[in-house]
Order: sequence, then structure tokens, then C-alpha cells
Amino acid sequence: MPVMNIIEAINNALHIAFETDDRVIAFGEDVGFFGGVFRATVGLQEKYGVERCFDTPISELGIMGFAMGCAQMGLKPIPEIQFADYIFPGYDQIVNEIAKGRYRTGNQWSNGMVIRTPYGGGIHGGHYHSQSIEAQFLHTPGLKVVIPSDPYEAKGLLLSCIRADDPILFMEPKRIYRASKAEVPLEDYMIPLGKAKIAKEGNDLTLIGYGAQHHQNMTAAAEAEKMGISVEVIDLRTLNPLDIETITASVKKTGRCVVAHEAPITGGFGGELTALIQQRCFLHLEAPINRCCGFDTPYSNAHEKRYLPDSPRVLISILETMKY
Amino acid sequence: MPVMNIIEAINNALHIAFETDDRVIAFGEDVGFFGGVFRATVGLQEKYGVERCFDTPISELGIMGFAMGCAQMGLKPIPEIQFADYIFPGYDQIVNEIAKGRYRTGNQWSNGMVIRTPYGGGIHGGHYHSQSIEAQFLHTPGLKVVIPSDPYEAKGLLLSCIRADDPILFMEPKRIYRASKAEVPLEDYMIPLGKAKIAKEGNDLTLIGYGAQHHQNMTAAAEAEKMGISVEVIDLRTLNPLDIETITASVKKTGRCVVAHEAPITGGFGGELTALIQQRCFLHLEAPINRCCGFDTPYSNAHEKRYLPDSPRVLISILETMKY
Amino acid sequence: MRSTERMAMKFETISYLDLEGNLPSGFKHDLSDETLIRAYKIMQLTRRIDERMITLQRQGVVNFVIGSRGEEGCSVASAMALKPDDLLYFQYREQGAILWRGLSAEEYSHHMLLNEKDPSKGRQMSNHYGSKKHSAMTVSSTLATQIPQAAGAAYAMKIQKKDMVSLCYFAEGAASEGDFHAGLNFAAVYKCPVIFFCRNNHYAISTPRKFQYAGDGIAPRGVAYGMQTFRVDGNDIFAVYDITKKAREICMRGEGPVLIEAMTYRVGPHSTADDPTRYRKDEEVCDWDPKCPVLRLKLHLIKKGLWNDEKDKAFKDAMHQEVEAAIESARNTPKPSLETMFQDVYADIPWNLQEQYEFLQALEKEKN
Amino acid sequence: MRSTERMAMKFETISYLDLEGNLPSGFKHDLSDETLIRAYKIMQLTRRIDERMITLQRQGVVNFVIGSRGEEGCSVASAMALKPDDLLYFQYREQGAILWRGLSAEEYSHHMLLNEKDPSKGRQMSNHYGSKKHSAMTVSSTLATQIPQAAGAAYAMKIQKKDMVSLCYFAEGAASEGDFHAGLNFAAVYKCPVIFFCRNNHYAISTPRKFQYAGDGIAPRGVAYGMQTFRVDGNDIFAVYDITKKAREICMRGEGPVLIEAMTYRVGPHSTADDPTRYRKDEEVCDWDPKCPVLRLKLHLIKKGLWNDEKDKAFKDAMHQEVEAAIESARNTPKPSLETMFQDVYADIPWNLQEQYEFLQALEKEKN
Ligand SMILES: Cc1ncc(C[n+]2csc(CCOP(=O)(O)OP(=O)(O)O)c2C)c(N)n1
Ligand SMILES: Cc1ncc(C[n+]2csc(CCOP(=O)(O)OP(=O)(O)O)c2C)c(N)n1
Ligand SMILES: [Mg+2]
Ligand SMILES: [Mg+2]
Repeated sequence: MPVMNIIEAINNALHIAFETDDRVIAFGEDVGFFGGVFRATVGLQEKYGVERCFDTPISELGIMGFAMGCAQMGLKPIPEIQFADYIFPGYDQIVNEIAKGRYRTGNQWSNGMVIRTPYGGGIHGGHYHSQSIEAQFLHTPGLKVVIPSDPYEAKGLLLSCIRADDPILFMEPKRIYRASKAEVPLEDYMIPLGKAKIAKEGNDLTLIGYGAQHHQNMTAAAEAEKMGISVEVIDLRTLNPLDIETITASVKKTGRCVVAHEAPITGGFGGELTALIQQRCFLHLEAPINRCCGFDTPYSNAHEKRYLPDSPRVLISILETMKY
Repeated sequence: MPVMNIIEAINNALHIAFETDDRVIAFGEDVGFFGGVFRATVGLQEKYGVERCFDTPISELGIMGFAMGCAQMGLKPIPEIQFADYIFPGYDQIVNEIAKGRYRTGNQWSNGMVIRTPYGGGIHGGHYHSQSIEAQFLHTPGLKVVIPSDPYEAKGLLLSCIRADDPILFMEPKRIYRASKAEVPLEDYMIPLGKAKIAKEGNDLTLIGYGAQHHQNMTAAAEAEKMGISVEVIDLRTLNPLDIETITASVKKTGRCVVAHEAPITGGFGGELTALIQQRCFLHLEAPINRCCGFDTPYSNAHEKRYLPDSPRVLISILETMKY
Repeated sequence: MRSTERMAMKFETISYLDLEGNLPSGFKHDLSDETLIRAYKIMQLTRRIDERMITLQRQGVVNFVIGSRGEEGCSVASAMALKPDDLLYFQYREQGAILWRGLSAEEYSHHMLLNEKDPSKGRQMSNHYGSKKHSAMTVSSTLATQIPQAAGAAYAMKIQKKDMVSLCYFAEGAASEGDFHAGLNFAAVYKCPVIFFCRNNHYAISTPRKFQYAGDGIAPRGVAYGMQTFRVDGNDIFAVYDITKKAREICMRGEGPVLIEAMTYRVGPHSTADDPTRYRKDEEVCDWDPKCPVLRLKLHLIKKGLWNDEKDKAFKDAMHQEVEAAIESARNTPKPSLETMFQDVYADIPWNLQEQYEFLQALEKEKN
Repeated sequence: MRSTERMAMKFETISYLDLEGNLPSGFKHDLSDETLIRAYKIMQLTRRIDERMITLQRQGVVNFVIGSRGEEGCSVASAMALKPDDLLYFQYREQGAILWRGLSAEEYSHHMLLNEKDPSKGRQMSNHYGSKKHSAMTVSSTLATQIPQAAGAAYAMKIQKKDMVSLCYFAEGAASEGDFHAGLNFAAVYKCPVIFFCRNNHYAISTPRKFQYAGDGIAPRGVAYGMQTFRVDGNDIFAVYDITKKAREICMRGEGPVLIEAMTYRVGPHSTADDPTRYRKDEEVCDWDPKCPVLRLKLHLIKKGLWNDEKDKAFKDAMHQEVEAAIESARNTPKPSLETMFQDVYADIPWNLQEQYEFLQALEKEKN
């Protein structure tokens, strides 16, 4: 089985999607001829023509609105937003239009599409090439959100998203685009949406994360293990719909929980997770659910390393929670 | 003391702000000559001239960007977004630009302004005249969020916002614009930001809300009282920065908590409140913190009454939490 | 074009039918007598439904109405020039087009009363019509969002090699939104077969055009995007029809999108929530009475011997009855069921919605 | 203007200086010899700093650089035409303008190395300069957002009755954003004294202009918004200076905003993260060598007897030394302190940031 990095796995998934379904099209800034600034769409225009994979003018709202029209006419668009930080000019089209399209039209039309966008910090990008935007999209009925954490997951989840019938925000952890490598089958395969993955079993504490953060979590769990703490690590994969069963089963087993994400703590998805867990596992909890997250500042370039909830910080949260 | 409704109190506050500070300007769609579709800016153009209060083209992103430029030149803009549902075309300007302006420029420039917008359901507005958008702005370092619940609060909080030096989203509960009446002094007065109000003291359970929801909460608390349950009702007033002290002191006292808001439960501000409270009051909690919120659907016109977490539903949450 | 100070770009307005109902001598068109009569009838139907809905709003039966009085020419004549499958994207004041497409007064009333027969299942405000079987996209309140969507839909038609265009209605106020810019620019770049139909009706709620733009209206923007552009008298159904038809031909020849700016006037209030006497003079409104598109067509039909007062009365009596019956039927149709609240958010119903539905079901049961 | 099929709006390009450095006979300008020499020096300084930063990026000293090679004429000559207080809003490729304003190589280097002397306290990526004392707004990565901001700032200047304009730089790619539409339209409606300066440099990263727009560039849009509009040769400092000065006069006469489209070419890569050989031919780039704005001005200065090879060498030697010293100084300046991370989010530090700061302080202490 070939070893791929995340970009290669995504590119591979896109090629399979284009090959197996001619309703699939992809577009965005620098996506066509050049193949995307991160090279995710390389080869698609060459192989499937400029009508199916093309460059757009620089307008995220245009990209989103255009994608919605394509979807309404039965195509399956995969628009790319070059950096997640630049998705906001298209925010209205996504949260008011694309997400509500099926409901609003009484199921006469729907907007199945996959909005691909690289997100997250760790690449010296400062305010506008580092943000983790998931929480800003997880308060939006009608929009699913999926975040893979490695090449194998990325390919299988992306293919599932493309073949689903809902609008889906597919956030790609750009920091580990090339650093994360795994064996990835060349064949067509899908990983079901809405199912979290128990990446490591454990009994003392449940550690929940997704995307690039998941790797920090795994490292922290390994460190904790050395200290005799058995951590169960969950990679959410799909944030909406959430795999509430896997989460509650785990926390009921361990009685302790840490949630970690890069985005600022206040108003982040960790709050939602905490609220759900404390409600469903209240009598099992032996300590408050601890959030290990980005700080409530804009993303500062100079302080990037300190900003991110890296594995040492996750470990601190684990220890704090164990000691409680 | 005259009795005013919320619109009158806001209008009165704006007149005082215009009178006492000539850097203050107000603009937005239909805000100038007409005085706003809800009549909040009536009389400003007539009294202070078209340069200080004016109509804009229909572009929320334009309104926001324009306001930022005005602020950078030392004016104090009070842009209006006609309905909170229409703030999203201006989302990028708000969350990426206005909120981060001070940080990004190293405090060379700042963007003090008050973005006024009517929000919330209960007026037969369907998807796009009913949304409660606060959570989508509470994950944004640099932006404060204030929501008054009655005319007295509205005037005093608005004047504080205008005189603060930060960008502030001021969300007005349009459902009770005219229904909520109170004695409001004609004089200039301010209510400090960042301080919640204990609207009713109680010992058995803490009920937290803001805006129009606060009145549902008060009704539910009165009902509960009849059933022998003593509810402490907190009106947050400022959502960011949050008055964490008042909240934790109350929950530590009561040991039980219900959080209520109109916005969909998933990803709403109730999650953040829950996460903070369970962490800070863990050992005092006798039941999980209960969220009584809007459902995870777009706002449906036909089902509006069932959608809103009205006082009967809040009461159910109170009883559930008491029984736990 | 030279770079020059205060450069002027002035568009003339194409108009054929005069205020007395005359067409220029020698003017040719391909509209049959039956089509003209139907156009007149649909415009009258549109007006009648609007009037009745406004009354019903006052009576509390309907929550909200956006009338199209004075602008029926824009919607009906543009729809006439298209094929029935061409996809319409509305702003909200184009009910004439969907009625032209054959949506019945009854279907329209079901929507306006937001009952269980409303295709949108009562979820939106009224006046947010849409019907897939009439190839008419459901209205969205958020202004201008439909413009890039219409461009995208047209792109799909183009690469699917359909004999189809999309037509996107919007008004001069909405044209200030960023979506307008993106939609027209994308369409021009990819030569999408889309007709952008702008109703320039002088007002955006209370805001007059001078606070909406400083140029010569919306038309010059089309030229700037590199697309073929026309300005027509929106109250002249012959001009609107002729130019929309031409626009469709341009699209189908692969020459890209077309912008049409139709000059008209919002005779009524913005909506039932509006009181225009607060911001404009009655005289201004009266000036537009003789320009009424329905009146002008009627005068034309009479001049051509196709119509007379007797026929008018008979038609109106029947039509009014039809409208009353439609409203009656809509009033007697139940509201959407509880479960529709949780359907269609996604293709399937996830656990959280299922839980919420069950909670609400239990609550309703308790109540009853 | 008649509504017509395939309507053309073609702008001519204003240019004075030819490729040999000659101005048309009889051409008059008000630029002193010293100013011309300074313009040349600042363009060379800009180019040198860009080159050095790109090298430092390869060496890992700087993270990210956006060079302005080939476009120094746009930035420097436009800044020359303004008053020193006029507020500049940048896209990111206009370092020439802030250097013209007097920002020193050392100050520039402090920013590029994101050290504690960077006015933005190292918070943004490098190449996001800004300096209040030079009336030059800090760059934001998010494209086009500065356009409506510049309009708003100009509005404030107008109602505060200042002798001031704002000038907003952006490029042809950014002009596709909704912010462009809103910014120009608002400015036109309120007659704001703002100059919109568009560098049309052929590419937006890899995307050539034909996928950016279908019209005749950006200039016709200005006309559509009802503002005075000019297209200039962006590599001719005399044309850029002359038209920007005219534009300022138009603004100060209260005639509203002006759009200038400067035709130029991005000679280098988009940024240090880009490899243009993947999407364009070397020949295309070479075509622009003789059009270089620095070269053309140099030839002109030589022809006028103001400059020669000897002077050039002496100037460059000194200037290079200055740049090296600047970089050295920046390299020796410490990074911003931990507390700067939590400052300036709000006017005051709220409890949550205070808690987070204390947590991080404790952590750092533990580490050391
Ligand atoms: C994005 C957005 N902003 C504001 C509104 C509120 N609004 C509804 S209609 C309207 C005026 C529209 O004017 P115009 O586009 O000229 O259409 P007309 O009503 O004249 O047909 C406004 C401001 C909205 N619906 N959507
Ligand atoms: C809103 C937004 N979308 C996308 C980007 C990513 N991006 C950075 S520069 C650029 C190309 C800009 O091209 P142009 O405006 O022509 O400027 P030039 O680089 O040619 O000077 C893109 C797409 C961004 N910075 N902001
Ligand atoms: Mg209008
Ligand atoms: Mg460019």
C-alpha cells in the first residue's frame, strides 16, 4: 500500500470522485491550472478539463454562491477556500443560504457540496493564516462539519462527504498536510460520517480532539501513560453530527475528560462538548471537564508556539484533571 | 420619570450621545431620513444633520468597513444592521477586521464603535428575521457583546457602549421593542459593562439568560416560586466580557443551574456558560447544568411558538433540574 | 474611451409602447393576440392577489405581504420571453412571473397562508414563493444572495449542455450588495447563460436612489463587467419582452450573460410593514399612474380590438371569484404538522433533532 | 450611451515617459531634480530591501516576504503626489510608499523580523507594515477589506473638514471581492475624498487576468459608479505622479472619489511561498524588463544629466550598507515579550485574558 501525506490522499480522493461521478466539479482561487496553493487539486484540470476544475475570481462569497447554484442544478461542487481565515466573506452564503437551502425550499432543492478549506495554526501565518473556524460553523443547522486527522482518514472521509447529500464543511489541518503520513489504499473507500474514532483505549480519562490537535493529544496521552495514567483518546472526525454515543460511553467509563482544540477557548466547540458531556455523564464525573484550548486573543505570529495547546499543555490539563 | 419602551429609550440614548459628543455618527439602511425601520434613529438627522446621521446603500459589509474607517479617523460610529440575520455579509469585516484592529496594528489604531442590531424571534419573521446571532460573535477576541432586556437597561448600557473604546455588538431584543416598558430618566446615565444583574434572588436554582429571554425566565421563576422553588434569575447584560463572579457566586449558592437562550442549543452560548460553570462550581453542583434553548433547526415561521424556549419550557427545565 | 474627468456614461431607455397604448408604426413583434390577452390577465391576477393579500394581512390572516403594484410588467413580460424550464431566481416582488408560469391562485394562497400545502411547509415568511415544478427557485429574504447562485446554476446548465438559461431578478437596492458584484463578475468570466434582470424601482424601503448609487443607475456596471447590457422601460411589456428574448438568444449563442435594467416604480409601500407617506410625496406616486404597465397594455388591447369594458368586467368577475375560492381553500387547509419542523434540515434526521422532536411531541401531548 | 449588444468600453493608458527615458517634448511637470533623484533612490531602496528579505527568508530569518519588484513606480510615485498626512491603506505590495514617507530601512527591518520594535509587536506576518506616524495603515492579509475602510476614513476627513485624502492600494485580483464594490459605491455616494489606486499587475498568485474579469480591466467600473477614472502606465512615475496629483485635486474640490488603474506587471513570484515557473513563461516576464520603472527613471535622470554610473555606484554602496546595518540591528533586537500576547485585544485586559496570561507566565517559569 502506498504511503501518502494528507495532501496526496486528498488529491487521490478528488481524482476518484471525479472519475466515478461526472457531476463532481472543483473550483476556487488558484485551484484550476495551478492545482491549488497547497496542490490539493493537481491534475484535475488536466485530466477532466477546465469545465470541471477551474480558477475563480477572488471572491469567497462568489465561490459559495456560485457553488450553491451549481448544486441546485444537480452538480456536486467541491469549492475550495484557500485559507479558512478567508471563508468569512462567504459566511452569509454558507450559513444563511447553503445550510438552510433544503429546509427553506421545503426539500424541493438541496445544496449537497463539500467546502474544502485548510485551517489551523503552526505555520507562522499570524492572524489570517492560522484560525480554527469550526465553532463559527457549528451553530448552523443544516451544515455538517468534518475534520480528518491523517491521510487515511482524509481520503475516506472526503469521499463520504462528496457522496453525501448535505452541504459539508471539510476542514483540512494544513500544519500536518505533509507531516502526517500513512498507508493509504489506492482503491475507492469511504469512512462513515458521524462516527468518532477511539484512537487509543484507556481507563482513567477521556481526551477528545480532532484534526492536527489529535496528534498533540496522542503525544500527551503517551506521556501520561508513562506516568501511569491510562488515557482514552477520541478523534471526533465528524463534529456535526456528533458521535455522542462513543463520547458518553467513554466518559462514563473513565469519569474524567479533557477536550482540546486550537481555537480560542471562549465560544469554542469545547464548550458544547462539555455541556453535552456534563449533562449525559453527570453522575460519572469525578472532576470537571477540562478544556485545553487556544487563548482568547487573535492569533499572534510571534507567540504562535505559546498559543497552541501543544502536548505539554494537554498533559498539564490531564494531570490537573487527574489530581482533582 | 417618563415611561419609555425600548425603542424610545434607545432613541433617547442616541440623542444624548449625539448631543454630548460630536464624534458620534449613526448610519445604516433607512437610518437617516426615515429614522430606521424600527424608528430607533428618529430625529437624529433632523437635529444633527445629514452628515452625522445618514442612509447607506444596501451593503452590510460596506456599512461595517465604512464604520471601521470612520473609527480609525477618530469618529465614533454607531452603524445599524437592520436585522441581525443580515449581519453576515459584514461578518468578515467584523470578526477579521474590526475586532482585531487594535491588536493587529499594535494599538496604533482602534475601532471603537457600537454595532446596533435588532435580533431574535417572536415576530413571525421566519428564517431571516428571527435569528439570535450572539454565539457567532462570542468566539471573537476583540469584540464585546451587550444585550439589554428592558428600556432602562437599554439606555444605560447603550451609553456605556458608545463611551467605551472597543468595538461592541449591541443586540436589541426586537420582540419586546415596544412591549417592554419602564421608567427611564431623561438624564444621561450609564450602566457599567461586564456586570450581570441579579434580577431576582433565590436559593434553589440559578437561571441565566439575557435579552427577550430574560422575561420568559422571570415568568418561569415566578411560576416555580408558586411551586415552592426559589429561583435566582440572572440577566447577563454583557456577554463578553462575562461577569463570571456573579454567576459562580450564585451557582455555588444554589447548586443548580439552567441556562436559557433562543438560539439553537448546539454551539450556542449556553455551552460556554455551562463549561465555565461546571469547571468553577463542580463540587457545588447537585445536578447537571440544563440548557433550555432553541432547537437545532432553522427558524421555522409556522412553528415559531414551539421553537422558542418560552416560560413553560423554562419551567420544565427548572423542574427537571430540581428533580435530578 | 479616454480617461477623463467626470466621465459620463449615460444609458438610454428602450421603450415601444406609449402611454396611450400605441406601438410605433411598423413595429413588429411575435406575440400572438392570445398571449397578449393572457399577459394582461396575469398582470391583473397578480394585482388582485396582491390587493387581497394586503387586506388579509390587515385582518391578521396573513402576516406579511410584499405587493408588486406597478411592477407587474417587469415580472410577467420577462417570464413570457423565456422557455418554461428556464430557472427563475426571485428577489420577492416578482409574483407575476410565477403566476405566468402557471402557479395557480390557490397554490399561491397556500403559500401565503403558510399552510401544509405550501411547498416550503410554512417555514419562511409569506411572499417567499418557489416551486420546482414551475422551475422557480424559492425566495430568500437575504438580499442579492440569489445573484451568484443564478450564475452558478447557469454555469451548470452550460456544462450540462442544456437548452436553458437562468434569469435572476433583483432590484437597484440589492445591487449594492457584494453578491451582485461577485455574481455578475463570475457570470461574465465563465460566459454563463444567465440574464440579470434589475428592477430599478426608485426606492429601497425608504431609501431613494441617490443614496444607493452615484452613477447612471445599474446598467453601466454590466458594461464594466464586459457583458451585454440593456436598459428598458419596465412598464412597457413589449420592451421588456423584446429585450429579454434578445438576451436569451445572446445567452444561447454562448456570448455570455446579459444585464437588463428595467426602469419602473414601486407604486405601493415596500411591504405591509411600511408606510411610504413618511418619506415620499403622493404627487410623486401619482406621476406614475399613467405609466402603469397594466393600463398601457389594456389601452393597447382595446385599440387593437382585442378587449373592451364588457370583457374586462366579465374577466374580472370570474378572476375575483377564482381568487376568493383560492383564499377560502387556503384558509381551510391545516397548518403544517409538528414533524415538518424537524424534517429537511439534513437529508436524514440526526440524533439531536430526533431527541428534540420527541421532547416536543411529549410536550404537545401533555398540553392536549 | 445606447444599449447595444457587445458594448465596448475601452480605456486608453496615460503614459509620458518612453522606454528610453524621454518625456514628450514640451511636457511639463512640477517635480524638482531633488525629488526625482529621491524617487529613484527610494525605488532602489525598496528593491534592495525586497531582495535582501527574500534572501533572509531562504535563510530562515524571515518567515514570509512579498516583493514588489517591477511595481515600485506605482507605490513611490503615487505617494509622492500626496501630502505626508494623507492616510495610506495598503494591500501589501506597496512598501515603496511607506519608504517614501520616511520609514527607515531599520524600522522596516524591525517589522520584517517581527521583533519587539515592530509597531505591530510581531503579531502579524511580516510584510504587514503600518505606521501611524507615517499615516500609513497597517496591512491586513484579508484582501480588499481596506477598500470600504478607506472610504469611511475619507468620509471622516470630509466631515471633519481636514485637508486630507485617503489613498487605498489594491490589485486587480482583490477588486473581485465584494468589499471593492461596497467601498467604491459608498465613496461615490458620499463623495468621499479617497483615491482608489489599483495595481493591475496581470496575476493574482497563479491566476491570470482572464479568470479575474471579462471587461476591460478595472477602470470601467469607476465610471459605472459615477466617479472620475484614469488608467495610467504604472511603470511611468511621471504618469502615476501626475494623475494621482490630479486625483487629489479632484477629491479636495469636493468632486468625490477617483479611481486610478495603474497597468503594471508582477515581475517576481507572488511571495516567497510561490513558484511562478509553474504557471507562466519566462519570456512573458522578460518582456517587462525594458518597461522597468526604475530603469526608465534612471535613463531619464542620466539623460537630464542628473545621474551617472559613478553616482549610482556610490549611492548603491551606501544604501546597501544602510540596509545591512538595518538588518543587523533588527536581528539583534529581542522578540516581543510574553505580555504583548495579551495586550491590545481590548482597551483593558478582561479577567479571562488575565487568567490566561498568568497561566502562561507560570508555565514559562516552570520551563526555565
Ligand atoms: C442582506 C439584507 N439586508 C437588508 C435587508 C432588509 N431589506 C429588505 S428589502 C430591502 C430594500 C430592498 O430594496 P430593493 O433592492 O431596491 O428592492 P425593492 O424593494 O425596491 O423591490 C431591505 C433593506 C435584507 N432583506 N437583506
Ligand atoms: C479574502 C482573501 N482571500 C484570499 C486570499 C489569499 N490571497 C492572498 S494574495 C492573493 C492574490 C491577490 O492578487 P491581486 O489582488 O491581484 O494582488 P497582487 O498579488 O497581484 O499584488 C490571494 C488569493 C486573501 N489574502 N484574502
Ligand atoms: Mg428598489
Ligand atoms: Mg494582481
